[in-house]
Amino acid sequence: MIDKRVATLAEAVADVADGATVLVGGFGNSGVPVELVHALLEQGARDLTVVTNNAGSGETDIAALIRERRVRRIICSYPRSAGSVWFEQFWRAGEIELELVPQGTLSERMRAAGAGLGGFFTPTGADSLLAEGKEVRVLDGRRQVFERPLPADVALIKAHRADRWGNLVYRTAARNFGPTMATAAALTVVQVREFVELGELDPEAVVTPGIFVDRVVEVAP
Amino acid sequence: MIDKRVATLAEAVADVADGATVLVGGFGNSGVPVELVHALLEQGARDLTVVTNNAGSGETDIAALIRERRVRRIICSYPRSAGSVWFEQFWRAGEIELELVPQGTLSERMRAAGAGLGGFFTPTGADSLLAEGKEVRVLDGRRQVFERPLPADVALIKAHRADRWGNLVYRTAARNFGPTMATAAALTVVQVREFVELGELDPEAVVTPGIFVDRVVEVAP
Amino acid sequence: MIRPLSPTDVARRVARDIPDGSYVNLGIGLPTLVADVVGPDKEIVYHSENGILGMGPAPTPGEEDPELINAGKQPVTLLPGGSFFHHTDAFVMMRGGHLDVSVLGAFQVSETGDLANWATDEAALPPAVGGAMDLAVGAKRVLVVTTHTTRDGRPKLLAHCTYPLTAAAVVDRVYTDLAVLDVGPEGFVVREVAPGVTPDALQAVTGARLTFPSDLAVVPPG
Amino acid sequence: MIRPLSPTDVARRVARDIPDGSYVNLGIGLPTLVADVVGPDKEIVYHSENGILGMGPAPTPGEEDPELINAGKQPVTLLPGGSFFHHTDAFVMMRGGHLDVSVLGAFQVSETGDLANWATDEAALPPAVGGAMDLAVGAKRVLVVTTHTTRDGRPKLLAHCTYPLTAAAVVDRVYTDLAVLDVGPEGFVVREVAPGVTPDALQAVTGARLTFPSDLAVVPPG
Repeated sequence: MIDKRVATLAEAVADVADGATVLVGGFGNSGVPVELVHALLEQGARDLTVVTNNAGSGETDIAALIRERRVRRIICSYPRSAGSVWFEQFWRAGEIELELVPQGTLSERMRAAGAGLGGFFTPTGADSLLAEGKEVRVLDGRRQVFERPLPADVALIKAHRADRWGNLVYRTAARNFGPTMATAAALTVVQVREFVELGELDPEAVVTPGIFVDRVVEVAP
Repeated sequence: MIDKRVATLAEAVADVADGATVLVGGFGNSGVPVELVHALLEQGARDLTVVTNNAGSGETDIAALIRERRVRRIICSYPRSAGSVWFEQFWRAGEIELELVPQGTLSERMRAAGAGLGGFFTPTGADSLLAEGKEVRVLDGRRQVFERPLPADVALIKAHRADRWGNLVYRTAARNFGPTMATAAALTVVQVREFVELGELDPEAVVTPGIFVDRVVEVAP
Repeated sequence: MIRPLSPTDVARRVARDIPDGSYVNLGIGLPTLVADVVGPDKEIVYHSENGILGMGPAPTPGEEDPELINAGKQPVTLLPGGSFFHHTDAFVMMRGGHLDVSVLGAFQVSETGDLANWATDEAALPPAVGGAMDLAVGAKRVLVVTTHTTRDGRPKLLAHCTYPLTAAAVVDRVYTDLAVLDVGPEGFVVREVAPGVTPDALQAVTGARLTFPSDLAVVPPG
Repeated sequence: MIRPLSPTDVARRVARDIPDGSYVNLGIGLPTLVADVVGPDKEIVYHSENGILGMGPAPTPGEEDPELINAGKQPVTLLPGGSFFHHTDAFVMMRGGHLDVSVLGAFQVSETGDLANWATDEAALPPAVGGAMDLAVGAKRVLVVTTHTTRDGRPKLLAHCTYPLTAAAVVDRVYTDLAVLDVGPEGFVVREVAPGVTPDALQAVTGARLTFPSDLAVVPPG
């Protein structure tokens, strides 16, 4: 019997270890697994490497993790926003490491991890500072930089509906990094708005098949 | 006004050039764009490189293209089947070239072409004859072989429904190579069972967004 | 007298160059104005890097869906025919050459088409790149919209970029408040100028040698 | 007297090693028998390389859907909870280590876990590989089902494979009609034997040195 549903947010993140690499879904405020991140804050894991597009904003979710000094290193594409004050303050003080990755490369590196590939060459950023120290090769007539997979211990993502097998559907642009992150982590934890019965999700329209999902927790909107 | 619908199969493949590289969808008999391949046969293009999982069976579609000596070279994972007599006969006679590619690598190479990547390292086949002459590198503790993108001039695929923007949904396991091939060709031509009005396809369930599609033609089942 | 183009005028000029039926990504800032001025005679499919094709206009106030946002994090709508997909596929569309047009802002553009639009030499702010590099390398045509000079009058069109590059040799055409310029083997070729702009005046505020062909035109009124 | 296991017996033995809740790919041929003998107490999700998770049993005759086929091109069904996806994603599942178990056939297996199951040395047939190499490198556990020897009595378990390799050092366990063997740092370790099989008899039909631990068991009846 497969049943990936867990009853509480605390249970969903209970075993995230200190030093873990954690993927956190979302783009801007869309699709951020806010409640799961808050559960991780409660849980207390520290020395984390967080992989996410933005570096948090205001006082919630990733910004709160940073404020509480749980994040040693952040890997993201766009850490700067109106409300990214905690990240900026710690970054200026040299108290948080930043690895800046072009957004498409960030997503593709996680995909490569999920797909069992050893890396890929991409033209993105090949002529930029972000290629420094990396192998660059001319392929198909253009300079391309070698990028490595970005696997993780845990992924925290948000979806719309799930069944007990962990099949997921998302809603509008909240899908963003979720499906890729689900493939890239050893443990994928998902918060959804609603559980549905097995067989209720259209098999043609499942976006993340349950094979990529370990735990789902319901967080009513 | 975007309207990718064309009225006839002949129109759909009218400009496929001699010497073209043509991706043909399908796995076994599921999802093969039989009518499009027959239209290509009628159209007369020759000296083709055909990329497809199997090498045709019996006297229809790819087997017919081979029989009529239109195929100079075939790139596939599994050319051998009970009915692959034309391929086998020409292969023995040295009259058709075969590039054998592991199935996942075949699909991933087309994806790399569609994704604008310069190539990738994969563990698949790294210790096999199929890695001969290719760069092999140890990454993440395992031997991995460098594989290059496989772009094409034309993709012929089969889907279930399409709208005038070329958005596609598929049906059961007939989806197979279609979504990936659609991204990898300069010209993507799709046969569908049914046209629907714009807006009828659920935006959450579109499998191939129309950006990857150039022409759709209706072939009633 | 020089009459610089307004941002809306520039957007209108860009819109004229976008063919009916195009797949287009509009960068954050000035480029987003383009969608507001494309005529109703054209059907354009707008792409957003966070997984949307077929974005429609901003929602009616009160009708916003907080999850349905564009790359600039503003609420948007979806047109019939639109679709949602994940981030990795959104970048397949960008990097893979599937977008017809990418319209980007710029800090600097070089005469060889190099683009600098992600970082200045200011060290006080953490660096941020977003999808800029993918947009610059992937689209079939890369159009840049920018003011011709910085606020303090320094040229943005240069022989060589001094800011960190986003991508090398990618820009096809530049639209400024003063001119429309193609980037080609000869460097910057001025196609159109704003009303009252003379070749000498334009050259004076440009950091690269300009070529003025004999059929130089004035930017037509939007 | 040696009583070799029937193919169904072997399948039953494999099935016992597949934990409830596993994601499993069954290779073409002998491995497919496993699905028929897994007990109803286990919920197993079967994967097919052509884009299916949650395959159910063969359809009732007359109810076949010609598009809904498995990797062996036979008609199948989909269970509630099943899903369809494209080929590239199907291989992400395989290559990316998401399958718990891959059950494969073999021409040869070496004592270091090398697998040869795609090509013989026969040059009369065109080579064909399919998804064999992806299945061999990707799953968390790679189980091999094979007869202990070829039809003409030559061993298939060898010190080194003589046929072209599918993948090196990937096989975890081998199930034959005569024994169940683990592949480890010591080479082949025999865990269980078919009724009547002695260590000497098994060693005599094996092309690699076998280790027999003291707790060697007889394969229990299915």
